[in-house]
Amino acid sequence: MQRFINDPDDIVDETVRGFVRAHADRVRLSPDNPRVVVAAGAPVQGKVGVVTGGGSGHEPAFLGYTGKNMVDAVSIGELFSSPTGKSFHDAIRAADGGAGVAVLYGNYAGDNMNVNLARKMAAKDGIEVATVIANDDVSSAPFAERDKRRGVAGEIFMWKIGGAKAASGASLEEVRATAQKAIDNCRSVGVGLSPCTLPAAGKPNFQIEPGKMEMGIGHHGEPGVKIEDLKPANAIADEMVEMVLADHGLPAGTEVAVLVSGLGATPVNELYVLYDRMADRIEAAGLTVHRGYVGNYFTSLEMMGATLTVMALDAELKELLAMPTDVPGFA
Amino acid sequence: MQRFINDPDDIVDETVRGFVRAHADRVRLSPDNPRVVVAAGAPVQGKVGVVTGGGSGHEPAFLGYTGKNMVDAVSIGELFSSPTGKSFHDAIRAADGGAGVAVLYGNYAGDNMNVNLARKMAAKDGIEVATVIANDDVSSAPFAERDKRRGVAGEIFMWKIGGAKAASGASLEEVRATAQKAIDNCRSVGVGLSPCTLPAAGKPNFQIEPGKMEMGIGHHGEPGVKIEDLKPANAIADEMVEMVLADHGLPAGTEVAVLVSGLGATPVNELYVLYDRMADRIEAAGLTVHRGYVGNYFTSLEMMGATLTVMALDAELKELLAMPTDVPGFA
Amino acid sequence: MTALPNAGAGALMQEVAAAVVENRAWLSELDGQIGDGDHGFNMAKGFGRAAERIGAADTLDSALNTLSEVLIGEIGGSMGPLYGMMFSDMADAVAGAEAIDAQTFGRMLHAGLDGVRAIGSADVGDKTLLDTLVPSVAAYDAALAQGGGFADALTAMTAAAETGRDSTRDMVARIGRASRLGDRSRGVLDPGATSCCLILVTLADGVARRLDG
Amino acid sequence: MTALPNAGAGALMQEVAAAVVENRAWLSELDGQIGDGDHGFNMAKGFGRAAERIGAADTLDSALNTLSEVLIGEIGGSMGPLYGMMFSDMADAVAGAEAIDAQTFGRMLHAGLDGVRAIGSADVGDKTLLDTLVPSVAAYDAALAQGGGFADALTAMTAAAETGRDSTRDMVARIGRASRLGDRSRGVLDPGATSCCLILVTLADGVARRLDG
Ligand SMILES: Nc1ncnc2c1ncn2[C@@H]1O[C@H](COP(=O)(O)OP(=O)(O)O)[C@@H](O)[C@H]1O
Ligand SMILES: Nc1ncnc2c1ncn2[C@@H]1O[C@H](COP(=O)(O)OP(=O)(O)O)[C@@H](O)[C@H]1O
Ligand SMILES: [Mg+2]
Ligand SMILES: [Mg+2]
Ligand SMILES: [Mg+2]
Ligand SMILES: [Mg+2]
Repeated sequence: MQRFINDPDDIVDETVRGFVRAHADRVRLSPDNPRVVVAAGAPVQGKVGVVTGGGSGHEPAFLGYTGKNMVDAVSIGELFSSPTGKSFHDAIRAADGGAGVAVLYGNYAGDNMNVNLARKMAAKDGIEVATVIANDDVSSAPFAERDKRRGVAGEIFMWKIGGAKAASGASLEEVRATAQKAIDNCRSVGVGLSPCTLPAAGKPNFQIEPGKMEMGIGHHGEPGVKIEDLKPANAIADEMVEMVLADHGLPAGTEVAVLVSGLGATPVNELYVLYDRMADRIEAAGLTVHRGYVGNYFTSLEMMGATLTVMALDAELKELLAMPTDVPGFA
Repeated sequence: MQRFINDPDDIVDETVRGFVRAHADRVRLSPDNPRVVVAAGAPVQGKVGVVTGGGSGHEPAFLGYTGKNMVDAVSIGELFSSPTGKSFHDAIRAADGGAGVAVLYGNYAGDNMNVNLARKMAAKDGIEVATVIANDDVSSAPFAERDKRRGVAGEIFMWKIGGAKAASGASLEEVRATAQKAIDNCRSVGVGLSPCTLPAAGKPNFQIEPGKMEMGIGHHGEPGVKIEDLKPANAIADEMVEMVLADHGLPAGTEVAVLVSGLGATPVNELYVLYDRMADRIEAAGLTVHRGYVGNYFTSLEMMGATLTVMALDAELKELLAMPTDVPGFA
Repeated sequence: MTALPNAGAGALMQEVAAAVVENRAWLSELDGQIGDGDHGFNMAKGFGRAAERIGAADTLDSALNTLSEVLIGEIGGSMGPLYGMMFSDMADAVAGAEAIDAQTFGRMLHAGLDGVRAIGSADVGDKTLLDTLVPSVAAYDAALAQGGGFADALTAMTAAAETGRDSTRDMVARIGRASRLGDRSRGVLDPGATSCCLILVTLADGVARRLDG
Repeated sequence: MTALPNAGAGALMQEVAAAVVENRAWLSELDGQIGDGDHGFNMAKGFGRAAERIGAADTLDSALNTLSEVLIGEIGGSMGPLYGMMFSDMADAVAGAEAIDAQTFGRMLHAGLDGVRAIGSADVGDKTLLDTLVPSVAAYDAALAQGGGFADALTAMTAAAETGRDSTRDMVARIGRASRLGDRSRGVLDPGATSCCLILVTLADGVARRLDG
């Protein structure tokens, strides 16, 4: 394993320490909890707090989206594991400016349980909490069972929109409803070209044979829904767009935001190669690309692969998308 | 090779097309040259133009630093190959707002020759050109032969400072002198943990045995100066800091900016692990870290590894560093 | 003996923790095949940390509470809340008892099961730790109801735990990370069912040894 | 024949281009060992593209100019300017000639060498293409000075090109990407010296065949 590791058990603590140190102008560590990172200016009195959290190993997600006009506090779990209920609770407390807190997170068993625990604890503090659960990954369950689908890179848009809405002075219910609209308007799909390795294991979780690819792979290397021969970039792009749009069913003329995220090890130039073709196909389907995002936004350690997220836009979402942010992970 | 590739010969054109499309709000393609990307607002009449350029495969470098308050126009080469003299010339023309153009680039044989060609062409157009040649890589030549050293991630600071100086309304000579000061104040070192693969070759350029690492590796996988056993992250961080500071020789109390860039495939959390330790050692050496930058700023396709850059600061550099930018590659 | 003194049962829980730590790689390997590969690492981190804070002389409820606090407060994941609530509710069931007899142990098992059910929402057949836990508790009950002693009930529980764990091999996951796999989740033991079996079997074995001694 | 008609020498340059394209992988492999692995790919891209634009009936100067324009205008790297200037200056040296005799060919070689020297700043012994080019030109001159004919001079040039290329194997690079390698650059042929040899040998061979024919 050719990696920068001390003791694998310490990697999350070291990451958080390095992160808070590097971005001291924008974030700080919670004084109560070394697994909670808080935006420099948070909490803002009278503003709805925005909280997220999730397992580590997806950097810049989750902690990289902490900062001005986006996430107020983030709770941090072990590699690929939900943060504790206590950490979600401490993040909620750190983000609370008296107007309630929106917890915007992804649909994973652990996160659901831990957020529920945190919610109960926050209720005792008298903090009003609303939740939005991202479920944008089309290949994780059929459309009819959308509540089983997992949250993937669409969460970036959910945080961007929810954070901007909160910054605009909206109420908790408005923030919740708008973040919910954002994620409802998102569909994502991932493709994996190589596995990833948890440092404690020292060898890949799973295998992808050279010359094959896993369509529908999860952000933790959960196996995909289909193993296929590795195809040229354009053919992969076509297949991903097809899966997303088939599920989306958007009327012609819809404006969309498109996010192509690398899974960690794929060179960034290849993400642009994918994007170029995806934008072609999306436009050929009668949609209009309002804005594109290409980069390593939500990764899976050193996995080779990429995700595509398409978010349908309306006037409100476009305006909120345009609000500037100042967070380490969002260029 | 588990990668997103169509025809390897097309990858640069596809990348540039995807890039310009995704970031149409911030950049545009030169109408004269499909290998020149220009900032949306450039040229600004009366402002010194800032140009860079280099081989592809280092994304977000070089094209990702095009935009407000940073680079006005960038010329783009094949993978790991200098752009043509014509592309440098076209970038110079696109950036020229009548106040001259500063070409801030890295010290590579090809780039030197092609910039020289471009300079001659620009002289015929009556455009005044100044150049700064980055040479921050301490392991590429001894201190006594600094003019042989190559430019690596210190170029990010050179562009940031040069771009900000130009945006502040400075003259060409002032921009040149300040960008020169920035790079003179930078020292960098890289370490490689795994090789990278040019798509046209389909197999790694060179080998790094599992369990080994190459200290002093170049951004194109040019072999390092020392092959060592792979060590824990902290020991690697210590060695890198030592190499940089030994060459730098900064007096105690100096404020510095620290940039840790991944080479492509190393997970971002591990860069923070390195950063945390590096900041410790830099502070233990009596220096003060004014600001840290951690991420994939200057990559080498899918190489595993990282670079460390330390830039000594003064009041002017601190102020220029703080100027906001709006470019795709800089969070 | 027909009952286990509550005081001193900390040592028993240290044995359970040691068993989890020992099986760390195997549990993560199972999870790697149908999940995300972290199960063994997080379990070992939680149980290992708890073991350092549990004294051998601790009461069972105190040891269970320590374990629960570490899991809920420091480990997270799915196991933090699931096992955390299980052990916390188990602790409540034995708190204050001088000694733990067959009936008290049974009440403790039920409390643990209820704790898991309250926080998760899986059922038998979903390929989760409930496929171990539910039949184990039922077998324990049945052995007592049929007139068996504490030791007999523990033996029955052990056998049921192993059968329950093995039953997950041929199941298709309907909940959690593995559920999207559909048929591809077949053929691998469920990691949670496996760790749950390990916990119950080690517990039963430790109690039985102490009853003998 | 003692001279090559200028018109129709496009075919000759197509042969040179084909030789470069054929050796694409080898040239990149050499560059991978002591450089960045792109030499063969960029050379093949440039020469391949130029070959498509060169007509078999073109004059030598027109073919050389086409090649130079592609290298300088579309390929870049180190080879764009170095070979670009070399071919452009070579074209100037033969432009307007009806036929290219031994003297004209010699002037062309010198012009090419001067073109490379003007843009780079390497010397013999630095482990670059000059280690092929300089002795080749010298051997060509010497053969003519000793009273040899065009064909003899070409044979001498070929031998010197191969010796020059091989001489780089034991050199330590003092310029370019390989220079930081120090002693580790020893043992591998210089990619530029190798491609330069390929160009000169193919050119000499093509001219000689045409003189024979
Ligand atoms: N709702 C639930 N009820 C009971 N057990 C569950 C539930 N959801 C998941 N599990 C168990 O969790 C195990 C996976 O645990 P672990 O790998 O530690 O967490 P995660 O899935 O969050 O990575 C599964 O094997 C399954 O037995
Ligand atoms: N100044 C120079 N003069 C002559 N040849 C040079 C000079 N610099 C580099 N070279 C040649 O360039 C070759 C490498 O070319 P190439 O790999 O295409 O470019 P790059 O080094 O930019 O990747 C070297 O093998 C060497 O022969
Ligand atoms: Mg997990
Ligand atoms: Mg090169
Ligand atoms: Mg798991
Ligand atoms: Mg090269």
